[in-house]
Amino acid sequence: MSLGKEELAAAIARDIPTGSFVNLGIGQPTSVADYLEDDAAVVLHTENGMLNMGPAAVGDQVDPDLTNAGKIPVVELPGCSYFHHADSFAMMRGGHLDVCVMGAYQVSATGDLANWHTGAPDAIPAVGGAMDLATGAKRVFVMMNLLTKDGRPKLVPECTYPLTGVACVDRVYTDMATFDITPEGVVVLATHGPTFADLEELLDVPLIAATGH
Amino acid sequence: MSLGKEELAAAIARDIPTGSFVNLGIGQPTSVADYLEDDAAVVLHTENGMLNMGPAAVGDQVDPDLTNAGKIPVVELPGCSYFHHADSFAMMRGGHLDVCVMGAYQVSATGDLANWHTGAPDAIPAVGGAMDLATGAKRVFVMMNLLTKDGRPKLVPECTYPLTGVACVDRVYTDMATFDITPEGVVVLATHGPTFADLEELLDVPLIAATGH
Amino acid sequence: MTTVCSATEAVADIADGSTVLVSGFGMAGMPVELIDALISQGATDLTVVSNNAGNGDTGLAALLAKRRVRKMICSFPRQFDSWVFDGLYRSGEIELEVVPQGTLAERLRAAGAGIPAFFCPTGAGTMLADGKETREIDGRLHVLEYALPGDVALVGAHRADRLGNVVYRKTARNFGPVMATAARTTIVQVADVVATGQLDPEAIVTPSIFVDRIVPVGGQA
Amino acid sequence: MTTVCSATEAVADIADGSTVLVSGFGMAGMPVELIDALISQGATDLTVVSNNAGNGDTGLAALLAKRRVRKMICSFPRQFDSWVFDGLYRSGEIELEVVPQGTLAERLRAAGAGIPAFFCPTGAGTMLADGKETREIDGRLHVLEYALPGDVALVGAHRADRLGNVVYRKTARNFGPVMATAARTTIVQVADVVATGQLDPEAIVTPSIFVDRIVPVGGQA
Repeated sequence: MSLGKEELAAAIARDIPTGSFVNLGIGQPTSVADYLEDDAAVVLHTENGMLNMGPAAVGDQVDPDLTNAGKIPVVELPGCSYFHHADSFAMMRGGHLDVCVMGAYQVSATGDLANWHTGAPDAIPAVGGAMDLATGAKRVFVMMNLLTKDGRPKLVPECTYPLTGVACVDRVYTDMATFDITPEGVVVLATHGPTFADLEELLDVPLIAATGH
Repeated sequence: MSLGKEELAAAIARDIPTGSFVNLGIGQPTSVADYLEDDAAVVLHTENGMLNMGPAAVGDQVDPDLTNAGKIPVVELPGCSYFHHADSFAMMRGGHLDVCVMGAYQVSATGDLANWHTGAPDAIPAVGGAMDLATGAKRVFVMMNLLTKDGRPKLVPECTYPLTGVACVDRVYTDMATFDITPEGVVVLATHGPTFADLEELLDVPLIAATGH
Repeated sequence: MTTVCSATEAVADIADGSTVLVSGFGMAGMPVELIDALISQGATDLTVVSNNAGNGDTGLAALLAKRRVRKMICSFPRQFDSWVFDGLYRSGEIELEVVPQGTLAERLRAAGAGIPAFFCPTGAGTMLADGKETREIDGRLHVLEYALPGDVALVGAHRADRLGNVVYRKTARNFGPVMATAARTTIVQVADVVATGQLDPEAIVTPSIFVDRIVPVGGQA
Repeated sequence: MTTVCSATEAVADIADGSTVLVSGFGMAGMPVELIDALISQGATDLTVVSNNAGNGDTGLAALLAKRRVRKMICSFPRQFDSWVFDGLYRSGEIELEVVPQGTLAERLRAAGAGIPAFFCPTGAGTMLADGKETREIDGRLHVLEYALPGDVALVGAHRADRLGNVVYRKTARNFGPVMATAARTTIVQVADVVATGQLDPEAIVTPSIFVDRIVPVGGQA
């Protein structure tokens, strides 16, 4: 059985080492926070200038001066800190974040990431902090469905969409399988439903079985 | 009559515009602070990370965590602020200081400054913040005797000592005269004792009389 | 020297053709009253630098709607409520320069810090580096990015003292502190102004040296 | 993740040949207890980056006196009480790289911020730019300066919470915050450690993300 979005978020949360500093991208990746155990002591960074960000604000907690990068009101956790945008992105670009989790249109076999622009002539380009995250975090995790709605693979030999970053993705979590992008190639870490052979059939990318599979 | 050190400090203080942000170099320039009127609202910057620095600390006021750039204990003034070294020198390099006052070994006719290194083979080079100040302040005032102890001019056609900055000095206050370094040449703004002709005799630099002299 | 004045007085000398830095991330830290005053003042042919390109119909979006902005420099123009910008862009009535968010912040900081250009890994190998100088340093490709100074910064902050020291509130801090350093004239709107000495010297975020005009606008303090 | 430990534990893994960033301006902000622990630990062949080259016979001067430092990178080695460094330098027992103070701070910040190199006006046309790449930008000569990362930073600060957030005291802040960002391992000595949540989130200067080890040493808090 392929993984649902919530199961995927939980799987990612389990793989984040205790005490990590983590940035969760806008949209689906935000849900990973719901599955982080308190004793994992993970500290969430939001690029609009905060560490130790808490969950979404509810009711009276809503404060227009306190939002996440998706502009959703959030709350503080004890030990939080605020800083300006240049300091926030220095943190990112300087390699201080342990993990970031982002969505993607496409990931290439060598870890190129495309997640900011469809390249459509009428699209308004809007990059936000995507390139900074892709370039700066020590480990870049992608969270996506393995196939587009019309059934085409999103793990591809080479991205056809405009790139967000070159050779920056470390791991790809999908509904059907989890992949590591390594210097040796794309390693299938776990499968959810399809067999290794199914995945080889589906994808136009050479796959390596994880040791022990 | 040539000006004494205190008179020179007072003359410089009078020329600093109301509300200026000012850095006073280590040594003699520090004494300019004693002649700044309260209503001039001048804010002193010290490059070790403070704005609105107060005078030297006395008695119980001494706090080893609060010093000026010469490592002399000082006190706070209301409205002071603290910041780290990168921010402090960003302030300087970014052109936010209105005036700095520094000593000099030599100033050239085109405003080159030499004030950090004698060039002697056994000297230990130590630049501190001198180059940053010379490069960054909107106006660089030099405070020095016009002649060395053995009678040689310190306002020279070209510096023979290693440079601190190129074409960075705006005005030179000396015991004998005050000079503006302008695109047209060295203008004698005021004389203290010697006549304009005496100065022309003394210096190997073409001089221009200030309008009205 | 910092003056405390009204929004109308504060923006009176902003010239046509100016580059205006506008703080805020979405509406948090957006200097709405200063933008309203700028709309009334009438300056046009502006280049606006801001993270987004306006939300809804107020603030920056209202300035855009009046067609006063020739060019937007921002990281993320397209949002669910950016219909004003979207319309102008699609009809070719506004120029757009998209800059990665961290590079935007760093170019502003560089302008304030006297650094004219720096090598930056972000965007290397992407279309946002097209036409830019690149260099491999320590085995990694970098893009040469230039400082982005403004003629004027409009900053939304929390509180100032009479001397012009400024503090912010929570994530509304965002671009304010760097923009305050990057403009020839910095105008800061605050909820309230307190006596000099009433702010903690260890917690001042924007020292008075960067602030030309303070505009108290009331509101949450 | 930040650990709270003793000075001895904190410096135990500093290797011979390391580049060690040492905060302080004169004695203000100097991490004396960490340096003492480093002396006891015995690491040698070090490159030390610090504004000065030691004062009197304690702290950094004591490390130098033990001949553990191969090279000093600093802005102002020569002071009235820098006799230890002076002697080593004159006898050719230590290398010296003199860097303008603001360039030193900016190179450290760049290392922490992922900027490998930047153009800087300071020092252009002087002997400190000899052999360096230069470029005229906007009509002004600039020097290309490179980031200055450390293996370890030893930082003297005021107070930390258990999570590792740090605040400083007055002008003892100086190089601490930038050095904390610039090293692979950052060790901060503080007068005391408070419970997480006891520091004002708006006034934290070094967030915990930059801090690996906190060493409470007592003293003025």
